[in-house]
Parts: sequence; C-alpha cells; structure tokens
Amino acid sequence: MQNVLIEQGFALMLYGMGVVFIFLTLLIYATAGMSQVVQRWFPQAPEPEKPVRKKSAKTAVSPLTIKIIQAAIEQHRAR
Amino acid sequence: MQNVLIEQGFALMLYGMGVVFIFLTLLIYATAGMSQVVQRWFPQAPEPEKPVRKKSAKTAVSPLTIKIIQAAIEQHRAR
Amino acid sequence: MQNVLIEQGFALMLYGMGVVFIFLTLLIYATAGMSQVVQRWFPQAPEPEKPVRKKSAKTAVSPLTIKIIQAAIEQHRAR
Amino acid sequence: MEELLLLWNESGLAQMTPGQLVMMVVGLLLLYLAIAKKFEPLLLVPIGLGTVLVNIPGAGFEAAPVYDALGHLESPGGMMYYIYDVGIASGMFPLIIFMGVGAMTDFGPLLANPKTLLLGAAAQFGIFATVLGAVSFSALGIFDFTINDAASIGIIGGADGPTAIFVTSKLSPDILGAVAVAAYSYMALVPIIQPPIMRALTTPAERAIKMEQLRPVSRTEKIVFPLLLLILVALFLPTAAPLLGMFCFGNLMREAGVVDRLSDTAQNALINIVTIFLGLGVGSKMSADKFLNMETLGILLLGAIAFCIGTACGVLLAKLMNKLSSHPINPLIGSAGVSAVPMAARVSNKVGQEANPHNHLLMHAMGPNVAGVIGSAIAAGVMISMVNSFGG
Amino acid sequence: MEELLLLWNESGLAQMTPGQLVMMVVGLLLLYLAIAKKFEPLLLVPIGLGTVLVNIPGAGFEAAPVYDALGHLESPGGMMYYIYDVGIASGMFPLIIFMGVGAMTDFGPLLANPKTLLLGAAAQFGIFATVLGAVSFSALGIFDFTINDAASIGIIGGADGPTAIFVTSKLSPDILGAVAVAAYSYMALVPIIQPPIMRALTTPAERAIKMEQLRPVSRTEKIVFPLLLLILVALFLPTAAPLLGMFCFGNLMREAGVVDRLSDTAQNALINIVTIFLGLGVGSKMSADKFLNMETLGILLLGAIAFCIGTACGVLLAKLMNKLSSHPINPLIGSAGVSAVPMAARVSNKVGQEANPHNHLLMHAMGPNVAGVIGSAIAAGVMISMVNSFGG
Amino acid sequence: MEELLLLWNESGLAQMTPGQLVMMVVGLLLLYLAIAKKFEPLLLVPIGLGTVLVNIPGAGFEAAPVYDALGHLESPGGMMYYIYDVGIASGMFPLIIFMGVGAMTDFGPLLANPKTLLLGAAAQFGIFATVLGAVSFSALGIFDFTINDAASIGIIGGADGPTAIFVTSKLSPDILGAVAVAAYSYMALVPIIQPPIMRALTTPAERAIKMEQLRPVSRTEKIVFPLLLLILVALFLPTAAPLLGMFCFGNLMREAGVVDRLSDTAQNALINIVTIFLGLGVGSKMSADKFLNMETLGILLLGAIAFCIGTACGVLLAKLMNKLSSHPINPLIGSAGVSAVPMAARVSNKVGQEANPHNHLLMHAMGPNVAGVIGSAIAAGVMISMVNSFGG
Ligand code: NA
Ligand code: NA
Ligand code: NA
Repeated sequence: MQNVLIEQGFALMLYGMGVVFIFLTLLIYATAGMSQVVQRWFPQAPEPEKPVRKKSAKTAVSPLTIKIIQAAIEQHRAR
Repeated sequence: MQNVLIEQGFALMLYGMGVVFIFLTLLIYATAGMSQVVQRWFPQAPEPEKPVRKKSAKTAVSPLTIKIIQAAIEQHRAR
Repeated sequence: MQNVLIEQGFALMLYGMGVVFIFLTLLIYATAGMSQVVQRWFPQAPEPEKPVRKKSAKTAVSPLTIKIIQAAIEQHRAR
Repeated sequence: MEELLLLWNESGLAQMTPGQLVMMVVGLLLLYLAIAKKFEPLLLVPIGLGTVLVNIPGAGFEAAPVYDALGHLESPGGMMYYIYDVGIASGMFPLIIFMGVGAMTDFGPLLANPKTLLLGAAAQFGIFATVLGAVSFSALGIFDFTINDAASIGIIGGADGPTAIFVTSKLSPDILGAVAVAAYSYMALVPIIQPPIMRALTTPAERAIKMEQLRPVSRTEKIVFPLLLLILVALFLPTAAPLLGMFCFGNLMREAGVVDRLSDTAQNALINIVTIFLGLGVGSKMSADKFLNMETLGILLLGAIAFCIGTACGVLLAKLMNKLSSHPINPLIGSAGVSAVPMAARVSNKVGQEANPHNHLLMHAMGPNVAGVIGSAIAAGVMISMVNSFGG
Repeated sequence: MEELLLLWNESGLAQMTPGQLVMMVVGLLLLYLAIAKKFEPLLLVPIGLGTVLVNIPGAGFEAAPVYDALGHLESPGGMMYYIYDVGIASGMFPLIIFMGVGAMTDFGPLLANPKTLLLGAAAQFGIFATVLGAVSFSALGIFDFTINDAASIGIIGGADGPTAIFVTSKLSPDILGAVAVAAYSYMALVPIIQPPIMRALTTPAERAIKMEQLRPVSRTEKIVFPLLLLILVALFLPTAAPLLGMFCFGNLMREAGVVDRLSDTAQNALINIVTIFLGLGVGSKMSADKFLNMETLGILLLGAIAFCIGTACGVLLAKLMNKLSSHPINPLIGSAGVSAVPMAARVSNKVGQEANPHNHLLMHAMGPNVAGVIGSAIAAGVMISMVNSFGG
Repeated sequence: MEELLLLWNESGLAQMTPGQLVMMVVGLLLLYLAIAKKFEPLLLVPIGLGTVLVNIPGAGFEAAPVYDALGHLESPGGMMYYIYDVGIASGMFPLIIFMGVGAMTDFGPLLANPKTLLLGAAAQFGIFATVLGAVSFSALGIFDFTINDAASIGIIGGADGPTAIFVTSKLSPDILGAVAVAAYSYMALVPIIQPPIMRALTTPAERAIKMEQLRPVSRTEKIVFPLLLLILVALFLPTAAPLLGMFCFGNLMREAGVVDRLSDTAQNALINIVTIFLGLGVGSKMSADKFLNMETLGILLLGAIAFCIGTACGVLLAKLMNKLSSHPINPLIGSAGVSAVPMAARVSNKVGQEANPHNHLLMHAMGPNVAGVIGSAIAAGVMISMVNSFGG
C-alpha cells in the first residue's frame, strides 16, 4: 500500500514537473514566434490609447466624467 | 408529409403576419389614445430633469462626483 | 382546537417578547462593556479617513477621479 | 381555421378569469403607489409588475418544469417558478438582501447610546400582540389563520421587508404576497401612521426635549460590534443566526475597511440584482386564489394594528426611560424602534422639530431604528423555532 | 510508463477529431470578426471563445454531472453544461437580457409618431417568408428542416439576438449555435446588407424627404406606454408575455424615475454578467456534430434572405405610407423596422444624408427600430405557440 | 414551561460542542488576521465569518434540503449547503474568479521577455515536492493522507487561491477548508517567507544586477497571446482547459478593447459577488470534524514547505539562467514564479532595492509572476487527471 502511495507520488512529481516544463518551454517558443510574426507582418505602434482604456477598465471613471471636468474647467476659465 | 410541412409554413406566415399586424395596429390606436388622454388630463412639461437622470442612468457619474468637481472649482477660484 | 391556538399565541407572545428583551438587554451590557474595553485598552481617534471611505463606499467616485480633478485644477492653474 | 381558433383560445381575453383581472388591477395599483406615490418603489415596482405577469392567463410564468421518465427536461418551467424556487424557497434572496442592508447600516449612533436597544425591543411588541390578535380572530371564527399564518402576519409589525419575507416563506408561503405587500406598504406609510400616535402619547414638553450630543465612536468599536452580536446570537439564539449572521457579515465588510470592494458590491450591484428578482418572486405569490380572499383583508388590517402597537410601545418605553434615566431622552425616538430604516427615524426628527425647530433627533433616532432591525430578526428566529416545534 | 501513455492519450492531439479542429477554427474566426471587424463583439467574443472551449477534446465542458444511486454527486458536470442548463434551457438568460434591453430603450420617438409601429410590423415579413422558404427547401429535399427548425431559422430575420436565442432554445436547441451566430453576424452586417436594397427600392427624391420635427413626449406617456403594451399582450397574446413582459419591466424601471438604481444595474452589471454566460452557453451548442452540416449552410443562407426581405418590406411599406399620409415619411426609415437597434436606424440616417446632407433621420428611424423589437417578440410568441400546437 | 425548555435546548450554550467553540475562535482569528493584519482580506473575511456561521450549533447552515416522496420540498437546505453545492462542488466559482483574474492580468512584461516563463515552471517544483512529502508522511504513518489529499496539499505551493480551491474541491473536498486557509495565509505571508530564502541563495552582487528595459509590447501581441495559450492547452493538456480556458477568456476580454464593459464587470461586480460566496462556501468546510485534526497541522506544515521550495527553485533557476543568458537576469525575480500576484513581484522588487536602491525589478518580476499562475494551472490539470487515473 505505502509503496503504491510513494510510487504514485514519484509518478506525479516526475510527469507533473515534466509536463509543466515541456509545456512552458513550448509556450516560450510559440510566444517568441508569435511576437516575431506580429512585429513583422502586423506592425503597430505600442497602443497609445491603451493607458486610457486601462484606466477606464480599472476604475469607474467614464469619459463623461472627464468631459464634465473639462467642461467645469472651461466654464470656470471663462469667468 | 411535405405537404403538411408546407401547409404549416403557410399557416405560420398567414396567421403570424396577421397577428403581428393586427396587434401593432391595435397598439398604434391604443398609444395614440393614451397620449391624447395623458396630454389632456395629465399635462406635464416634457420632463426637464430627465437628461440628468438619463446621464446618471447611463454612466457612473454620481451627483457626488459633480459636487466634488464644483467644490474643486470653488476652492481653486478661492485662491 | 381554538384553545390550543390561543395558548400557542400566548406562548409565542410571552416567550417571544421575553427572549427579545432578555437578548437585547444582554446586548446592551455586552456592547457597553465592549466599548469600555476598546476605549481603555485599544484607544483610537474616531477614524478620520472614515468619511472618505464612506463616500467611496456609497458612490462610484474612485480615488482616480479625484486625482484627475486635482490634475485638471493643477494644469489649469498652471495656465 | 383551427389556427384562428387556437390563437383565440390562447388569447388572454378568452381565458382570463375575473380573479386574474382583479389581480392585474391590484398589480397596476401597486405600480401606481410605487411610482406616483413613491411607496417603497424598489420593492413595489417589481412586486407590482410580477403581480401583473403572474396573472396573465396562459403565460405560464408559474409553470413547473416537466421531466420525462428518464429525467430529461421535456418543457422548462416558467420564469417565476425558477425565481421563487431558487431564491425564495431556499431563503437565499432575503438573506443576501439582509447582508446588503448590513453593509449599508451604520451602528455608530447605537454604539454611542446602547440603551436605545431597549426601544428596539419594545417596538417588537407589535409583532406578538398581532400574533395573538390573529389567533383570536381564528378562535372567533372570523378568519381562518393557522399559528403559522399568525406568526407571518405578526412579523409585518417588524417593519422590515426581508425579515418578513424570510419568515413567511418558511412558515406560510401561501400568504407571502399579502404579507410582503402589507409590510412594504405600511413601511411607506410610516410618515402617516406614526405621527398621530406619537403626538397622542407625548406632551409638547416631552417632544421638545433636547438630547445630549452623541459621543464619537471609534472604528474598532464599529468593527467589533457585529462580531459581538454574532457571538451572542450563536450562544443564545442560533435560530436567528441566518438573518443576523448575514446582517453582521455585511456590516463587518462595511466597517472592516479592508474589503471595501466587496462591501460596495454587496450594497450596490448584488443587492440591486437580488431586489429585482425578489420582487418578481414575491409577485409570483400574488395569484387570485392566494390573494383574493377575506384572509388578505385580515392580514392588511392586522398588519396596520401591528405597526400602531409597535409605535406606541416604543414611545411609551421611551417616556419611561426618560423618567428613569439621568440623561434626557426624547420619547419621540421610541417610535423609530419599529425599524423601517431610515423613514421612522426621519419621522421622529420631523415631529420633534414641530415641537422645537432647533431640535435635531435624527442621529438619536437612528439608534432605536437599527436596534429595531436586530429586534425583529430575533423575534423572527424565536417564532420560526417555536412555531416549528408546535407543528411537530 | 503508462503515465506517459495516459498523458498522451489525454492530450488533444491524440483525441482531436477533424470536426473539432474545424470548429476551433470557426471559433477563432468568430473571435477575429468580433475583435478585428467589431461584429457584435459583446456576444461574438463569448460565443467564439465558447466554441473553442467546447471543442477541446477531453476537456468535458459539456459533460453532465453523474450521481450515484443514492443521488450523491459522483462527478460534477462541465461548466458549459451548467451554464446551458441553468440559463438557456430555462430561458432565463435571454429574458434577463431582454429586461436590460428594455431598460436601455427610449420609446420617445415611437410615442411621438406611433404610426411607425406599422413599419416594425412590415419588417417581420422577413421572418415568415423565411419560414416558408425553409419548409420549401425541406419539401424539395434540399435540406432537412422540421417546422421547428423553420421557425427558429425565420426568427433570425427578427434581427434581435435574445429573441432568436429564446425561440430557438425552446423550439430546436440543436441549431441554436448556427441560428445565434447567423443572427448576430447579420446584425453586424446590417450596414452592408441594407443600403443597396434601400437604394434600389427608393428614388433619390424619396431618400431626400425631410420629416417633421418630432413632438416632445411627456414623462407620463413614457411611464404608461410599457404598461399599456404589457396589458395588450396580456389580453391578446399571452404567449409573447415572457419576452415582452420582461422588456416592459425593464423599460418601466428606466422611465419610472424612482428605481434608477435597479435600472442602472439592469443595464450594466446584470446584463453584462448574463451576456458573458449567455455567449458561453450558446458556444456550447457549437460542437462539430451540431454545426458542421449542410443545414448550417441553409440556415446562414436563409437568415440572409430573411434580413433582405425584412428590409425590403419595411422600405416598401414606408413608401406606401408616404403616399397615403398627410405628413411626409422618408421611406429609408422603413428599413430600421428590422430592429438591430440602433445600427439599422443609423444606416437609415446615413443613407438619407447621402441624398440630403442636411437631413437627420436618426430620431425618426428610432421609432420603427424599437417597433421592430416589439414586432419580432410578438412574432416569436405566435410561432412558439403555433409550432407547439403542430407538435401536439 | 416546555417552551422555556425548548428555547434553552435550542440555545447555542446547550448544544455547543468543544470543537465548535474552538472553530469559532479559529474563525475569529482568521477575521483578526484579515482585518488587523490585512491577510488576503478579500477571501479571509468571508472564510472567517463562514467558519463562525457554520459552527453555530443548531443554525443548520449546512443542512441539505429535505424532499418528500413526491419530490416536493419539505424543508429547504441551509445557506452554506446551497452556496457549496451550486458554486464550489460544480467548480463554477473558482472558474469565474479565474476569469476575473485573467481580466485583471497584464501579460505585457511576460510577452516582452518570454524566457521568464521558465521561472514560473521552476517554482511549481514546490507543488510536486510537497506531494511527495505528503505521501512520505503517510508511508511513515505520521499522517494519513491519500494521494488525493497529497495532490491537494501540494497545490498550496501554487500560491494561487482559485487553483487550490478548484483542485481540492475535485480531489478531496473534506480538506478544502484547511487547504484554502493555508493557501491564502501563506500568500499573505509571502513578504515574510520569501526574503530570507532569496537572500540566502543569492550574493549581494547578484541581487544588485540591473536588467535591461523591457521592450514595448503591441496590442496585437496581447490579444493573440491568450488565444495562443488556449490553443496549446487544447492541443497538449485538455485537463487544464477549464482553468486556463476561463483565464484566457478573461484576459482576451481585457485586451480585445471591444468588450470593455464585459471586462469591467468580470473584474469588478462579478468577481466581487463570487468572492463573497466562494469565501462563505469554503468556510462551510471549516467544521470541527473536518478541521480539528492532526492532518490540518500536516497540511499547514507541508504548505509552508511547498512555498519555501517553490521560492528556492525559482531563485536557483534564475541564477542559472543569469549564468547562461547573454542578457543579465536578476535571480530575485525567480521567487516571483510562485505567483501570489502581485505580492511576490513586489517582494522581488523590494529585496532588489535593498541591494541597489536604483534597481526597479517590479516589471521584470511581473513576468515570472503571471507565468506562475499559468504554471500552477497546468500542474493542477496534470494532477487532476493523473490522480483520477490512479483512482480508477
Ligand atoms: Na423591526
Ligand atoms: Na425585429
Ligand atoms: Na503558481
């Protein structure tokens, strides 16, 4: 019984770590290749509007809010 | 079999379109009547505060935000 | 039958009100004691940042919004 | 041709029973009260619309799903069936709402003046007096209420929607519609029901009493209180644990200060979602056979009585406490003990200002107000366990 | 050693069938259309990803839970199984989305010019003509569509996602994937499908017609309308009550003005949550055996026809109304009757401005546009009840 | 009189077992750690409170619903029962949380330097070493762990809450409470556990290594990456598809740029709602009989070991890579491979700045950090499928 358990533990470790390493190595090459392909065939400026999008993704600040603020500034500057 | 199918298709089209037209025609008269009744017996200015409500419904800008902004403007004007 | 019903009603009232009063009286003393203990052994300024937290809890105004506002003010003052 | 017949037979006109027609009018009336008169609209709009939907003949909103012998779904159930089954029969919806209410509750005023908990207890007398009233009606053969019905009717006096729905869905689901409607309607009517009683039981001098400024309460106290309450419940009244456990959980998330994003969701997105479906689910019990009977009149009548008695007891105990206590206590804050947060507290403040324009009772009334929520949750726990023991 | 074998046998490469491979490519294609071409991304992103997931061999996303004799859970079901079972088979997800759509819909333009409801009716002809087309294909032995399939295919012409999903999940769930994909794809293609038809059926003079300014609509009218619609549905077409009931509920919450927090949640957090899972659930029907067959081609073909016929009928009726009516009616607003809110209305506006740069048809087209939603929901109700009666 | 007896018998004092008392204290301790010490409060507050609730004697939070012979509901189940049954036994809650985590994850740093994926692999050695440790303890008769338990304990080393809960709920639900508590506690303790190990295994010179500025990553790469990952999972490791599929789905919604409203909901309202219930559901496994035994001590002990080994392996591989690679690699970023996002990356940055105040490793450490999430999800997939094969 115990031996079975130990064996199973070893099997898990051996094949588990094996799979993790093989898979992630594969992923490294796939990712590197993908990046190359994208950069060569689908070049694109590292998105500029992204920061804004990120923000709006992280928090509840709608474009409207910003419009309101600017409006507020305008109207005040007007005075 | 096929004939049954075709028949059923015709039935669907005939009664389906019929019902759709009858119902929506009914709805036209009901709506028109309703509007008349409301305008005569329950007159009301086309809601003014609605735009604000709409905005607040569409986006996450709470009255508080606006207060804060105004406050910000005030405080700054104070300087 | 009816008598049973009445009896049960009385029982509910008697024990119900009893439990409510006993429990809440207990809670009064427990709370008072707790407050004493906290005030003596874990003194603390009645939280200052709470109002802000409350607001942010009640409404969708993220710190970011406020930052943006301040930024807006700054930038404008700069002009 | 038979298609035309089919369509006619399936039309509402052909199938509508008088009862359904009346119930639709009831639903529209609830919507009118909610929208035009602002009667607790958050609940009464969904309940009213649910009432209309569930009484549409042949729409099958209440239909249970049908499975074949092998357990495969033959025809799915109606929307209302699923909502009621998943959210109300299980008790989940009222509990989630109670969590959200906890996350919206500030125990500060109560902690600053814990004595006001007693007022929250006194006001619950309305619950039990009404139970007695209900069984008496039965004994007199006027209405036919079981002890379960009586308990559910009494809880209307708790002036706390989720508590009333929770208790009724456990003890007598058939009258859930009437009980919920009564509870929310009377909560909306608090500004009309309470003031006369408050004035009748107090002297102008009493109403003008100024109370001492409440002491500031530290954040630690606010964090410890919900845990303290939860522990006492665990030790002495486990049957109240579901309601008060979730209530304390919500309040702890609010005060902890480290899980604000959970607290925000609990008091916004989550409670709103559940409120929509809770209302529809309650509406699903507003069918003609369940609602259109003398019992409903009895429920509405007894519910009103419960509110009045609760209000009176709160005020009277406050008068007494004012006599006995060294610190002045304005009896008007007693009426807030019925809960109906925050309306009842506002009423205390308003009536107080009639007597003394410079008197601000709102914060003082918030103590008994939230105490009333705890009080009725405890009453709910006692009643559920005792009534179940009667049953057995 | 056998572990290596096990891992290999469990790997996708070893188990993948050609069909699954193709379906994964289909899923990626949908994602490409959604992200790069902005084809209704809110639905096609979840559907596309769901398609990829459900076709991963051995991942068991569709597996049903296994219970032992005593009813204890032996192995839980897959995610897709639960999503489909809870949300789509029950019909809940489309109904909740419809509630959210109602909360986002402004009936103002329709109320200002109710006649435009007729355009919403005419455009539904695409639905029924397509049903007839589908059964004809069957009769001719080209495809093998039952009357249930035919109805589900026709509803694609309704240009309304949740309605199409609701009908198909009730009448012929096996083609849900194809129908939903067709419906959303063609809704995204409205700016390409409609203009040629619109130009072909109208003269430059007609396209340049200016319409009169719409009258302002009072808040009361906006509140009463959803109730009026709901009552008419209850009286004449109960089978359309689930869809239109929820739609009216959402719209009432929007206009009531007293439950804005519920309305906000219905049109944001709630509809977003349900959209995510609805998309995944639809994707769960995109398995090779269900999607990779001639029928799917037929569905895509017929769906396109439905859109075209609907557009044409809308424009033609608008032409006729313009002839008969005292007030000028620009025929271009007729095409908006297919719904596909708000894209179709924008198309009307755009084509109109080509003919007359100073002509703003958007608001005028919103009337038929929302009328189209009502129209297809009614068509859905009729078809569900009639088809079920055929079945019996 | 018997009522008094009844109330007493139902009181917690009368029924409370010593075990329940201890567990309540454990629950309060977790709340203290979460609130006062900020130990992963988002999860530990709900877990702690759930622990208190589920150990209230007679409150019936865990009770299963009772149905009569006809399948009608006789008494509904307790809240915890429903939460666990619906959300955790089905695996839905961890998957939804993983989707939200995906929507919050920025793969930019990883894409800029994919080699760091290896560090995410190395750190998973802690998982498997711990599995071996657990079975050894069993073999030595010190603890009694099955291979299922061992796998669940090992996954603690993944330093990823939802992954640990997902695996444990599938392989050995009885120890879910202990495993989840260990996982979240140690994630909170990362700033205390890791630095000594990191310093012990690196020279000051190594810790001071400056890394090259990461290249900017285009939006297209960020959109394609989750799909690439998903395809590789589909091809080679379907058993990891549920976790990684939802993770990629969330990340795709984030990066697509066309479904921001879905992405926002996934990382706010939805994940918050699920977090509340996931925590309560985990708490439901914190009953005395399941938690108060030697095994729990073993789990806590082994979990700590797993973290340490994972940290060490990450650092050591980073040292090796630094030796072999042409570009300098600061070994401190290796420890971030255990995931525990973003705490572990912050720790790398902090320890790095001790050695060189001008050294900013945060972005460089984010690569291994998110790689660790992928790594442990893969490890989870392998373990679930292998352990199930053992079982059969
Ligand atoms: Na109360
Ligand atoms: Na339509
Ligand atoms: Na990890």
